[in-house]
Amino acid sequence: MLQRLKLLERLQNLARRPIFWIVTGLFTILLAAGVGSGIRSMQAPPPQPLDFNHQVHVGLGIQCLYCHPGAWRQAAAGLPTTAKCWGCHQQMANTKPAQQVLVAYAMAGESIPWVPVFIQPDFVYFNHRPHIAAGLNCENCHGEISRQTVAQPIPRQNMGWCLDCHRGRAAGDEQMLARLTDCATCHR
Amino acid sequence: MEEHKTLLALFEDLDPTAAAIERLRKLGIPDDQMNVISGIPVTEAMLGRPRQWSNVPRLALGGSLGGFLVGAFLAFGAPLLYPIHVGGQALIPIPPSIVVLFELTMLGMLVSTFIGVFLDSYFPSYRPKEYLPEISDGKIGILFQCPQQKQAQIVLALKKLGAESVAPAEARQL
Amino acid sequence: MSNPLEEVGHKWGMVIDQDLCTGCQACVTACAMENNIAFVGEQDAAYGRSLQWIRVERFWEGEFPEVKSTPFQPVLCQQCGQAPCEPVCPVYASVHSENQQINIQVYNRCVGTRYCANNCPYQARVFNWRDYREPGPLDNALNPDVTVRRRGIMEKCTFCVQRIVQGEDTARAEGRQMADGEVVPACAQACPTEAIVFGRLDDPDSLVSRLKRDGRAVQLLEELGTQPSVTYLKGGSSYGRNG
Amino acid sequence: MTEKLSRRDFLKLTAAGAGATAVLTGCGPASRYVVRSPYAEMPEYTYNGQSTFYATTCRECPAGCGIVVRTHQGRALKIEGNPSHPVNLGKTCSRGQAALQGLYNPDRVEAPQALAAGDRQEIDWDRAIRVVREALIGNRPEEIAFLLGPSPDHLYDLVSEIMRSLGGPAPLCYGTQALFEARATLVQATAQVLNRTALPFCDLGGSDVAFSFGANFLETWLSPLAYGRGFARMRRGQVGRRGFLVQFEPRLSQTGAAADEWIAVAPGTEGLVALALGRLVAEARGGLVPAAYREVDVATAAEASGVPEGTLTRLAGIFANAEHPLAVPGGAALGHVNGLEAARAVLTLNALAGNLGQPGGVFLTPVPNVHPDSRRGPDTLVEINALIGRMRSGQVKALFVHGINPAFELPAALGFTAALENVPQIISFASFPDETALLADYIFPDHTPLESWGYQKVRTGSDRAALSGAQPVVVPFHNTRATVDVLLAAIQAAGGDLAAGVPYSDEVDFLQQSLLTLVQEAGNIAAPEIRTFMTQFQQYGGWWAAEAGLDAPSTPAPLERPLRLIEPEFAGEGEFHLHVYPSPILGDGAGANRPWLQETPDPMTTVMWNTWVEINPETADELGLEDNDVVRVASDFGAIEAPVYRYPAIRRDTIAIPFGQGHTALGRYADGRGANPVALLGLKLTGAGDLAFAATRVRLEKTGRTSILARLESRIGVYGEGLE
Amino acid sequence: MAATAKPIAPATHEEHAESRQHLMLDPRPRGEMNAMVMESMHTTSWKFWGIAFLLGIVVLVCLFLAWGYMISEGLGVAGVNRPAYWGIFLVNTVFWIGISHAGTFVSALLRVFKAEFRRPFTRAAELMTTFGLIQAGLSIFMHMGRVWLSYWLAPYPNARGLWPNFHSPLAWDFLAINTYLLASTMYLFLPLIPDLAMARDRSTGWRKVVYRVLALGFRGTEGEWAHLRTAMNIFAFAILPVMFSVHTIVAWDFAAASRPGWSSTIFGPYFVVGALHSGVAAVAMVLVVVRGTMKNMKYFIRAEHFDAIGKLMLVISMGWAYFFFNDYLVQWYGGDHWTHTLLAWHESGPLAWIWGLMLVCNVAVPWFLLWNRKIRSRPGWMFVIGLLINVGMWCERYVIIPISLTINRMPFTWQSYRPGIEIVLGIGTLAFFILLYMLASRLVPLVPVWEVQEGQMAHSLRKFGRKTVVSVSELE
Repeated sequence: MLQRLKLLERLQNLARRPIFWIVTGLFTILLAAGVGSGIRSMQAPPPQPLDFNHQVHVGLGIQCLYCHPGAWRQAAAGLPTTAKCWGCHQQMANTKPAQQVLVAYAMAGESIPWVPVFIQPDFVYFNHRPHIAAGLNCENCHGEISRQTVAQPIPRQNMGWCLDCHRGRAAGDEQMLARLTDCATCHR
Repeated sequence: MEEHKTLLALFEDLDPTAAAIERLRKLGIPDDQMNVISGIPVTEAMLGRPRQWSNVPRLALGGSLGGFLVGAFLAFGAPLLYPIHVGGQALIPIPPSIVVLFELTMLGMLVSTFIGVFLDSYFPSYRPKEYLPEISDGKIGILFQCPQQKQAQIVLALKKLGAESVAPAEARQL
Repeated sequence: MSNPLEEVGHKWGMVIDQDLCTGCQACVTACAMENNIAFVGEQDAAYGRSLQWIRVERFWEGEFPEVKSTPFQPVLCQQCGQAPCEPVCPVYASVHSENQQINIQVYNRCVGTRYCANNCPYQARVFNWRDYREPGPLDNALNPDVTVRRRGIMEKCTFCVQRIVQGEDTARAEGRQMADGEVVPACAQACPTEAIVFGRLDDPDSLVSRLKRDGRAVQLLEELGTQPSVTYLKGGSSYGRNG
Repeated sequence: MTEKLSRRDFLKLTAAGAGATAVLTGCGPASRYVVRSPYAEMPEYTYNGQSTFYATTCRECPAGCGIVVRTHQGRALKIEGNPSHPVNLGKTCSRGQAALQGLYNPDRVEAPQALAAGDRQEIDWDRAIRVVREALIGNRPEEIAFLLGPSPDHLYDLVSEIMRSLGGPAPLCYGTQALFEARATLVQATAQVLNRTALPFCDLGGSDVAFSFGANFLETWLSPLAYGRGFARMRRGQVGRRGFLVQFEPRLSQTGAAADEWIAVAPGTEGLVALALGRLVAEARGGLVPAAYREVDVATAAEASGVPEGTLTRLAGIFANAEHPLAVPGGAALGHVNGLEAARAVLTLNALAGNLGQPGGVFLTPVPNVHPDSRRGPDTLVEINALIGRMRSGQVKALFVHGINPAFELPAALGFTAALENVPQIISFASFPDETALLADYIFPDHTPLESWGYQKVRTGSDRAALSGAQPVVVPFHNTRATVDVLLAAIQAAGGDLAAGVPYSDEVDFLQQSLLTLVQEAGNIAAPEIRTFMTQFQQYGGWWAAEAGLDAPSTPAPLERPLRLIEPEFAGEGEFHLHVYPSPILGDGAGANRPWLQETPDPMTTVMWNTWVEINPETADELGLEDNDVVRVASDFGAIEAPVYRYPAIRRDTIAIPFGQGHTALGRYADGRGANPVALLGLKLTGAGDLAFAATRVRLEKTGRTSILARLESRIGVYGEGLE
Repeated sequence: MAATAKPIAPATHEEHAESRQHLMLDPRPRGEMNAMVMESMHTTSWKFWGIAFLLGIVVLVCLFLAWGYMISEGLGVAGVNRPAYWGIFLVNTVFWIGISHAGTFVSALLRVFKAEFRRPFTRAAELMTTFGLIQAGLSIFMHMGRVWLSYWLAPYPNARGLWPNFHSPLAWDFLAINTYLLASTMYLFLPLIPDLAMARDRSTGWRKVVYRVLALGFRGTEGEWAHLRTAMNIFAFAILPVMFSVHTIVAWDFAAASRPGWSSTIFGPYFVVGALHSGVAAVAMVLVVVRGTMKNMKYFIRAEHFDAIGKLMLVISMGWAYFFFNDYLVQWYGGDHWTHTLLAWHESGPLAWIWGLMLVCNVAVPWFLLWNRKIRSRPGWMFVIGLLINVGMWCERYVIIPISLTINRMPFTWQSYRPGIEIVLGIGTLAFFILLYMLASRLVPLVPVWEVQEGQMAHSLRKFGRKTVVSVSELE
């Protein structure tokens, strides 16, 4: 009985031993790592079939709209077809590994299975056209892609992120605010 | 400074307890060095003790004010953060706001009352304390500090008044 | 000249001429095809769980042989100006669009309390009682402009808001005003007798505005003060050669 | 550079994506690693995320409406009406809308199949073409039979040409849809009264009073969308005069419900009522009663039809006083042994009204000048019966079936299924595993209409000559092949005279050659040569004459011939007339495998997913029948079981059953659902040799079981159940 | 005056024998009462564990497995349809909230009004409040189509920038029920602290640890008592309006809707009285079970208590009948076509028997039986009557929710409601309630000993001429 009575004290004793803290600490670290990697996987750039170097291409003076021409007139910006890539690359020596991958796709006449980086949930109907029409630059939403190699997602690009910008642009204009914060603008 | 010792006197009934307190006071133990421990809520008036000060009502008032403010934020502030119109009703309709204000005021009041008990009574505290399990069996204890030299005299006086036991109080694990 | 790019806010409305409605259900099927409405199967359909956003009502009058069905009445969400469904949603899933002056249901926000459906006097809302998934390859025909709803979500007629938004965007992109009849929902588009007319009520010259001023115009459950955007043209179906 | 989702990804994105993502709404999109494959090379007319619209023809019924199909990244998404098409002017019906569920039906025949040792095995198309070639040249021409659907399309024209070239019998075209429309009977009556073998067109839109004798023109009859448009125009009225429609039929149809008055005539007496009305109209007009009506006795007609004389007189007054009166014959009124005479009586009523070729009257639709030697109307049951006889006696060695499902559609009493056993080689071109296809030795699946080329002649419904064009809106979804291509490939493989007589390289070539005659005609397409013509033909969704115009009938004085009606006769014994009508939603039953058609409520009963027996509530009370009681309906020819629907608007001596369900095949949505009323039909014929489908008598028996009908309407709210 | 109230006179004295029927006049030493209560908690037969095990299985299967199945399949497995969008889940929600009203009512209202008979069973009633609210909360979550998103009801800053819609009565409900659940749990805990300390002083082993933790170090010093007393007073007064608001808001869920039969201004008080009706009846049932199955409880719970509860039940039944008639009359007199159809549907529709059963159980049974003191004093009778009243009140909610929902302003959509998995889940919640209560009865002193002792101290007998009467003094 007496021994049982000391349960609390034994717990207290246990708490004084280093092994307890080591085990607890390890467990916490593991848990946090799990959560962290889960969140990271949401925000990290996905692996792409080939490491497309945005920086180089932009540096060569190629406009965003050359490869993503949908942005200025429709909802989806679009990804370039293999034929478009090959249009330029067939005129050069493709020595880098990424270029080799492109060559393989182009020779096989297959499409490159890109993994989209900036994606929204399926119930969000994003349309590029009005954003470009409103004078936004690609960098406003996509970040400094021109300094990145493989495109990187922007963390926490969520509804509040969209709304902040919408509200800012509609500041003082009641009608515009109504349109830009209307649920049906993005959800249908 | 004199040496002080903490004693716990146990009584069966209310009347001897009251008398004992009176006696202690006469023996020079001030009220603030005494405490009564009992198994039922014995009011201070029964024993002729000074009235206990409680912060609980104040905390309750403060809590209800806090709750009211939170309610006011939810009712009047939140709709302005993202104005969404529904059913042709005003953005901030008064009658529903009253409901929100009421509920949050009451929530604030009750939660702060509860917390007030914890704060005022220093709950929870699991440190060893001077206590005897007989108290929850209906005995009334007087916990007091007395100067070393008066100890024998006081014990004798209390025993005379009907104390079941007067012993140095030992802090023990409850 | 006002800049059409800055022009916002339309009040969309519909007029349904019951004298022209033949009850053919084309609107029902067209709506289902446009809006990714799932079919529920016989058992659930028998139990009041079918998901049609528009239904054609008919009752009976008289006894045989003088019996006649009452004029067919397509009932869809009336897109109330003061919608009873809106304020009761605890999470703002059923809200009023300031922009289109319609009532929209934000599927992804819906938590499924079904209060809105209870409070809808027109019973125009339907609920996804199960995951009514369309087996492949039927899902190839799903409209990418409309969210596919899963179980536990309330849905209802949206006046084909995806078409409205797209139409507005197109007009804005082309720097012009929208023409009357440029945007029609699937039901009005299919209706063989053009009993369903859709357009802007804020434009007094639109067909729908002119029809709304007709002497036969009534609104469902007008007495509730819900200010529906759907108007019915009644009457003219008795003998009335000069109805 | 289009993002083209693979089909699997599309599944992920839509069905699962919307779901799974919603769970993690706060955390970000769950479809993180969706792969998007852009095109390797961008196809023509395809833009990122933008829809492409293709004009084609709806093939869900023979009307030939023009449709525009919205496609998106290679998938067909939505069917919309073709606004410039003269038949439907941009409108669609339920069946047209649901055609996508045929294209993407999960139960299609995905590849050619051969029956081997009772087992179905996939084969390749080379073998299929060899089989067709053998069937065409390995048999004597008279041993080959083609059984086609009722649509006047390019396949019919090609097969006609092939059989002519071979020297075999002309293909038969038939279908229950045409049967229930009483097409053959109507065509013959038109030939007799209006002097042309064609379907009449009744200009409802121009009339102010229309009497419809059994014609359910708002549901399935001939061209529902064209007639629906006419109905709307009539209702809107010319100058503030709202048109007035009276429907004569024993069971209130959807058309009757939309009409202003419904007259519940006894089955088989519609013609009698038309005659009586004719006489009364003539009398009301004053002057001499024309010879046609001299022998008509109004009192007898009133007695036989159950319509009071007073009602007849009143209606005759309305008809006589109308500016543009119109009488429409069709449907069950013509499905009696006196159906041909009834049709003549109704058409004569128009002659009496003097509206032939007048606005609001009866017209004949000019036919576009494409293969003008093809037959004009569907064949009759007599010809089908002859075919079955030949099959039974082993004279048919190879039977080709396309566009019709005879094992389901033909009355069981004909014995088609049994006769099939004596046919050594049955080749079905069905896209779906229907009843006939499952009995066939080979299934060489055709594309579904939305994947197909073609044209279809507009028989009636348009205001001008029109040829509706069809083109594929998506690439074929399965390993199917156009029947025309299969036949042409087989013929080329056969070579010889046959190949010389049918000189087409493939389907498109056949179409182009067929359309050559139209290039010079004044129409919507102005093109100097066939290639441009073809492009515009695809663009417009067909060819139609530049000017609106219909032919006025040249009548050899129909009023001068006395009209007589034989007594209606009925097949079999029983206390009820059986009124079978095609389901307005499922049509000839081919729609039963479209889940959304199954779930679209029947317009009158709001029942979904099942077959029901409509019975007058008073009669039901006498028999002790409640809603949902399963009854056994038996005729001398067969029996089916179905739940009761107490239908307030049907004669007490009649029960009605919709046709369209009762499949024993055709995939998961149709199989085993409801009952097929053609099992009940007797084999009485109309004067035109077609089946008198409304002339069967049946008996009812309670089975004691109940089966709940899925109906949209509330039995409490509509019929007050539980509230009395 | 004695800290341990002593018998006023020897028990053999005839005049006082009658008065010793009252718990307050039949005092026993505190130590003895403590021992009795402790014994009642610790005496557990195999039957108890058997039943608890069975209930555990029922809870596992009928509540958690069935709910999991429903979540994965969707609400289609339940009987809800159009137009009966709300079904037994909300019937159960209202029912359990009603049950939960008993605890607060008995404990707080009777404390405020110093109704002395409350003393031995306040704790039993308060436990019902908390456990009943848990069932109500579970039921309302079951009802939701996407329960996994129910946190969106809570007002907190989030990435979407959205707050709950406080126009919605359901949002009020969320606030009110949470407030009430928190408040009633705190109100259960505060008076429990001294009893936990008592239990701590008398137990060993793991129980000692549990009680030590729960008792928070309470000794019973003057300060501790003073804070506790103050807090309990505040709670007793403040929790009453919360209680009223909770059920009124539940009533507003219906009354605020624009539906025939629902849109009634009297629904608030009508629902509150209905809640008390079922709640007090449930208290009676629980007390019968506690008294019958737990050791030493016959001393604490006596015929006088059932008598008092019976009187309460009778009065509340009359109140319920008054409100029902009021609602009915007004609907009948001034209602439109739809309301009249609805009344006809209630009274003569296929489920009219439920409507009839409601009236019999809620009105006829209490009125015909509870006027009789003998019946009131018999636990068996009280159990049956309490059960019937609860059945009746459940029927009332069933009539108001699914049956009324059949009738709306669009007759084309009227459909009857046929329960599905709701029944199983309802059984699950009932079993969960009983299981929680059973487990709590082994851990929580069901009788607030210090309150009983306090009452016994305050009671005395006084002679008025030849008659001896009970007098109560105010200790505070």
